[in-house]
Amino acid sequence: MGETITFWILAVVSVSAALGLVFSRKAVYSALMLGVVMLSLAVLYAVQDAPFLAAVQIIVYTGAVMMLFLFVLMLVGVDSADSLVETIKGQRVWAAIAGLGFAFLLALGVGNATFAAPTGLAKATEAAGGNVPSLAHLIFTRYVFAFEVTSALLITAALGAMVLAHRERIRPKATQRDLARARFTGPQPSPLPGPGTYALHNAIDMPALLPDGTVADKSINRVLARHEMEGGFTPTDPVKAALIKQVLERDAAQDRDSDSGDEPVQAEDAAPRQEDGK
Amino acid sequence: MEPAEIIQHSGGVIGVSWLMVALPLLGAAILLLFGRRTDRWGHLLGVAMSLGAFAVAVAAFVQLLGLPEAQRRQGVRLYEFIPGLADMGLLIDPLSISFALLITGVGSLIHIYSIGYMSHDPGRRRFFAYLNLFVAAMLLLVLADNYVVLFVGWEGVGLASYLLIGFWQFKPTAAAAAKKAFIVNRVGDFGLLIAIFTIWTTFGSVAFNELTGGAVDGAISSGDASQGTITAVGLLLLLGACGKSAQLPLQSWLLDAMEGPTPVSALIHAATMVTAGVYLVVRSGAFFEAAPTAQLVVTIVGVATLLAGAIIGCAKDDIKKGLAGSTMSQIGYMMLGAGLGPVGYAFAIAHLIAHGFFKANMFLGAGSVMHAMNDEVDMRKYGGLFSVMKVTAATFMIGYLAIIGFPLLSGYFTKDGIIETAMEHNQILGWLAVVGAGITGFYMSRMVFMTFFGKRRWADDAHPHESPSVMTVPLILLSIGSVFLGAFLILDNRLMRFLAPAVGLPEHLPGFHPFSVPGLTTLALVAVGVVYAWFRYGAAEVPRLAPRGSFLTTFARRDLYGDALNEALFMRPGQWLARFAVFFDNRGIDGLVNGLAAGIGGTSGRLRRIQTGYVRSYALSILFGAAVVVGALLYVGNM
Amino acid sequence: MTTHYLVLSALLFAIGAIGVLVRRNAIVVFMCVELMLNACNLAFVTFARQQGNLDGQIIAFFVMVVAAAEVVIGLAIIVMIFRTRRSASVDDANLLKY
Amino acid sequence: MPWLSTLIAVPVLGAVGVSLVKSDKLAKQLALAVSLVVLVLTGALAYLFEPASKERFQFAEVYEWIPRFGVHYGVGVDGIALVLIALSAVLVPIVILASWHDADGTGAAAPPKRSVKTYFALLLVLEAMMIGVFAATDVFLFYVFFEAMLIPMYFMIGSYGGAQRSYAAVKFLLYSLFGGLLMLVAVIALYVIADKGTFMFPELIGVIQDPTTQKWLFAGFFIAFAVKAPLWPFHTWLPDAAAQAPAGAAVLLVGVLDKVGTYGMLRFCLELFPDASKFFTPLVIVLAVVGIVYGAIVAIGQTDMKRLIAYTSISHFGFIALGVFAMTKDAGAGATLYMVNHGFSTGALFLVAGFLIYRRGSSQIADYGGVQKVAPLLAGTFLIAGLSGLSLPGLSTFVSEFMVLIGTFERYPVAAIIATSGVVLAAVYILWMYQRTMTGPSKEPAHVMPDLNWREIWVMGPLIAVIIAMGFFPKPVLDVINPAVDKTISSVHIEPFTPAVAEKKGAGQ
Repeated sequence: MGETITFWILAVVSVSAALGLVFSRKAVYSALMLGVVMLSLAVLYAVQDAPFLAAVQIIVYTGAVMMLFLFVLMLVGVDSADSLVETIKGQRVWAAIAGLGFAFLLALGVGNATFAAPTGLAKATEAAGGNVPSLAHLIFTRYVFAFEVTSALLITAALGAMVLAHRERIRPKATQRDLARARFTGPQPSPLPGPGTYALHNAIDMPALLPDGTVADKSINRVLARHEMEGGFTPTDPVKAALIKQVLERDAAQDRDSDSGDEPVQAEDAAPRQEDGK
Repeated sequence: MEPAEIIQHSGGVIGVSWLMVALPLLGAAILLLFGRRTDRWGHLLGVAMSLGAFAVAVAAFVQLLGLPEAQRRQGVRLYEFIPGLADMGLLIDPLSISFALLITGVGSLIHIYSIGYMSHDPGRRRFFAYLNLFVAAMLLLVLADNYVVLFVGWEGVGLASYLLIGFWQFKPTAAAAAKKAFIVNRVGDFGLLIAIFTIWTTFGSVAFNELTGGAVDGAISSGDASQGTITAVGLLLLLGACGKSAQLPLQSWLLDAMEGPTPVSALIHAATMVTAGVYLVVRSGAFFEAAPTAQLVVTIVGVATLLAGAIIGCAKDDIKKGLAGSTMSQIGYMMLGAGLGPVGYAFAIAHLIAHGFFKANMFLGAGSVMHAMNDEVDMRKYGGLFSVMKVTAATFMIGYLAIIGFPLLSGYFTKDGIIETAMEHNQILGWLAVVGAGITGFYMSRMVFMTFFGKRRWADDAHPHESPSVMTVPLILLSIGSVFLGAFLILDNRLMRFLAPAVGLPEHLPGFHPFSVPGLTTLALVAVGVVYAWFRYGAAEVPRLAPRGSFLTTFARRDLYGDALNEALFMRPGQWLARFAVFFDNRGIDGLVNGLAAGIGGTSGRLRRIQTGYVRSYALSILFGAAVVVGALLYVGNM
Repeated sequence: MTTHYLVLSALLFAIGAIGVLVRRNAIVVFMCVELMLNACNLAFVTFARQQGNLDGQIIAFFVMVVAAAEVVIGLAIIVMIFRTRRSASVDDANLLKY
Repeated sequence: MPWLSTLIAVPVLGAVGVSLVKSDKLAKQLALAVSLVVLVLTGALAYLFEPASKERFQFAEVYEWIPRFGVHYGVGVDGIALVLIALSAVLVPIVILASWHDADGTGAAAPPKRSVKTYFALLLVLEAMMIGVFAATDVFLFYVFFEAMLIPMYFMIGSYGGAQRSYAAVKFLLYSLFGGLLMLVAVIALYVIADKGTFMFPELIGVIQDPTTQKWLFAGFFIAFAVKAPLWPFHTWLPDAAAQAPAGAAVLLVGVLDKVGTYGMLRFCLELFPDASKFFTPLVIVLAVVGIVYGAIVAIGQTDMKRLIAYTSISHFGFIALGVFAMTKDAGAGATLYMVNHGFSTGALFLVAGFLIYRRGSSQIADYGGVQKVAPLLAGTFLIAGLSGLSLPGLSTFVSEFMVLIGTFERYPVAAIIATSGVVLAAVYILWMYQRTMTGPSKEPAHVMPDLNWREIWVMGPLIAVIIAMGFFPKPVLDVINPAVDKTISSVHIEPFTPAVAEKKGAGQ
């Protein structure tokens, strides 16, 4: 009776935690949910005559593995939430169908089988005198080879992790000298004109004026400008609108000259290039 | 009397009669293999080889005459050609030796003439090589003792003709004419080949001595061969003959063949090769005599061609083409004769030999004129040449008189014989042949009047002169033959009796009736033709540019629309078919294959898209797989 | 009772599988894999008791060990990928395609 | 002495040697020397061969190869195989000499320089394969050589060919593999159904009796051979492959490799499956006749010299297949002789075309004209090669074509008559090509189109000599072929041909 109650409580807990693991947006929550599942399972192991495994489950899994997960989460960025928009067409539907179908089939299989009352492990552990000694006996006799191989695996994994996680600097760190040289060999040694240098307006989408009063092309954010023109958001200020239009026309002329690619792509490209330049 | 049996023999000159073929062949081989090194003396070698063959032919002829009639068919077996099918063997009998004499005799004269005619041509050595090759092939044709070897020679002369018509290959017209000649000839050869196949499958042999009249009759009477088979053989042989002899409907190549040098026209396209068809029909007499239908077709083809050739000859301003039309017409007479049985054979062969002389004579004369007139061939630019080249003109006139059948000259006897024999067989054919003779009188006179008489219509830079003696001597010799040969061969039925061992002898030997109705009518019609030609071309002014003429003139000028017909019926559809076949091959068959490949490629390309690179898609398919496995296990477990 | 444990195990396994299929964050995917492994372990332990045989527990033990090794390597790889790509989304690593 | 094994081994060792030497020039000379050694050995073999011998296969060698499946290394020759081996042995030195500069990267088209040693090594390997395939008396060994032949040829087309070489090479390989795999299925099925525990050809004759089985196995073999030969409508790979391959490789491809197809029909299809052969004869004859006429018509419409020659070969392969399936002695012997003659005649045509293309850098007919004026020797050899392509009497192809046609006429007159029309079409395609390329006013000055040099004369001379000699005196070759063909035909158990007037033969008057 006690086992049944334990089971039903833990089953509900573990299944809901598993669902939480799958459906929570933040990875940290998922990790915590996994911890809950593991702990529940540890209890279920203990209930099922496997005290050693229950301990190992708590120590190794919940203690070590979960900590590792959390560390990595820290490294990757703990506060980022995943986008829940599915990009692969039909993936969710089919995943649900396949997963539930699979569960259904397994359940059907299990349900079809009729089990006698569990034999229990009392008899098996009797000879060695308890669960742990019995396991130890088996591990160091029948399964000794597998055990040794496992140990080799663990060592290898440890080494592998070190090798993989180690970051090697391939190129020397850029010195100030290098940066300066890169800047002066580039197309634009001086800073790009800031918006509004000689401006009457204090706005990012307002072109700067050069000392002679003409527009400084490079000071206009193309993305913003184009967006405004195409979206019909013409500035109320006629001077501003005229300036933006002038720049855009000049751009269009350049596009035609280079006649490569379609326009939207170039427009998108234009913005980062400008940023890099600055 | 039936033809005599062939005796295998190898004694005397007849035993080495293969030299007739071998000598010119050797000459050709030397001239071609050693190339420019033989340039200086190559023409002499060519002439020597031809004369050598002539000498062997004469010696063999003499030996043959010395034998009793029953032994006058001598076989010379050289070696096994195609085991089980045919031997390389020669047959020396009166028929073949007559041809051999004509070929080597006229051939040698034309060789000699060519020394002069081709003296300025850089390819003279090559020319003589081809001439020798021709003589060898032609001799193989007539000396062969079975159809397979005959076919070898048959195509050999075709090759020589191809090479010689296209001798000036840099002239596109010459190259095209050569090709045309070969291809049209091949159409005839197609018939000849199938005839040989049929003969082989019916009789199990292709050797002449097993294909006698008796064998053919025996096969028909025993039911081994149907009358239809024999008729088919006859018609197929006729198709072959038509190709080689430029008979309707395969006549179109001959006029174009005049692109070749004039000696070639004289030797191949007048005297010898084009008469091979007549030889074939006469040699295959056994089949034709057993197939009256085939014989009738032969005579119809002959008459049709003799009229067509004559009509074409009337409208040609090109002297060589005029002569070519005349050749067609004269071979039509021979074909007519060859379709009339043993009597006709003799007249046909006689006319053939006489024609060989007078037509070669006239062609060479025409060559001499052209030589003098800077290779001008348009008769409208001749006129009044008699006074400047007397020898050429005189010999040409003799040939002319011979061909129109001027009494007592060669043509008179031989053509008359054919006409009379035809008359006995079929009145319609006979009278048509008479009409043909009249037209002959007209067009030949037209040619003579336009060339040698009337006003001089020469080009400004023309300075005609008599040709050198190396050219005129052959002309004189040939004209002598043109005068006397007819009388010699026909009177006393000399040729008929000589040929008897080869082709058989008719029951009643025909007499010579100089004053029969057809004979007199022929003479009268010829006279009318000559007089009419005199009024049109002798007395009247000949315009330097051809007048447009009536519909009939155009009809004749365009070769009776033979070329147009060929073009419309064969060439255009053929080209269209070839284009379609290429299209079908590229788009149809290859398109199917490539389409299949493209289909598989496209399907793979689309299937490839399943590999999105997304691990999760792959995982999904793994899960599906696992579910299927579990399901299958359950299903199997529950079974 | 055994049936209950096994159905629970299947359910957890399926949830883990669905998680692997629908989540794009490599770390979460990894967690779901761990969940699936744990579900298996539960089944092993259940069967061990059912059969009265300790081998099931031994296997579960080995699974845990191997899972630990796997987590170590897997996380190291994730870290490395993240360093170069600034992303831990499994969909970004899709070069292995047609 | 193991003659045939030596014949196969010498070129293989030669190929290894050629690929090991340092200089290109030495490699060429070594390759030529090796091929000449093979030629001499083949000459000795032919000398020792006894046509009248009772043994079916002479110089036979049989060693176990895979005992588990009864696969043997079994070689031996009869007359048919001997003449084809001789054909290969004669052609290879000529091809080597003709290909002297093919891989050098010289020539008017300025092809890129490629490995010379590899090319000549491949040629020698190919020679070994060709000899092996004709000598094999074990069906499995035949299959192995049949497929192995493709590999050197694939590389020769694919790396040394013209602009479209990779397309052509892949098409060639896929087509051949398709056929080859069908044949493999049939070979295995033959082994299993025959249940003799061996692949040796002589022991498999007459084993398959069930008509349905015979038909299926026949189809497996026949399709492979029909693709290889190639018979209409499996032919479209050939024009591509032949047009793209370097001239020398094209010679071996069309001259020898494709003969394996018709050889296989004669040797395997007819003897192993006589009843099925008889059953399928109408179909095959229709295909052959269609191929003859169709190939000729398509050839007339070609604008590319090498493609034109390839299509003429399709027409000629129609003749060979017709001869094989007419199942008369004349046609069979004619077909076998045709295989040899066609190798020489088409080889000559391809080589002369290759010389032309080397000089001018184009295979388009329209790019030539008046060559005869500047290079008479070249034009002359081209004409002779062409004339042998149109079966002019006096040249070797005539004898074979005549025998095929007359033999076919004995049994299938209608097919023979239609096939004979190919004679006319042949004149059209050859002479028209000659007219367009060689005659007329010359298109280029003499220095662009030099006449044949001595090397090229040595290439063409022997070929033309063989063509003419065999045209007038085919008896020695026919004497070798005839007994073997008789044996093959007699194993089909078909009524031999007798002329209608058999009893009157020699009666005369």
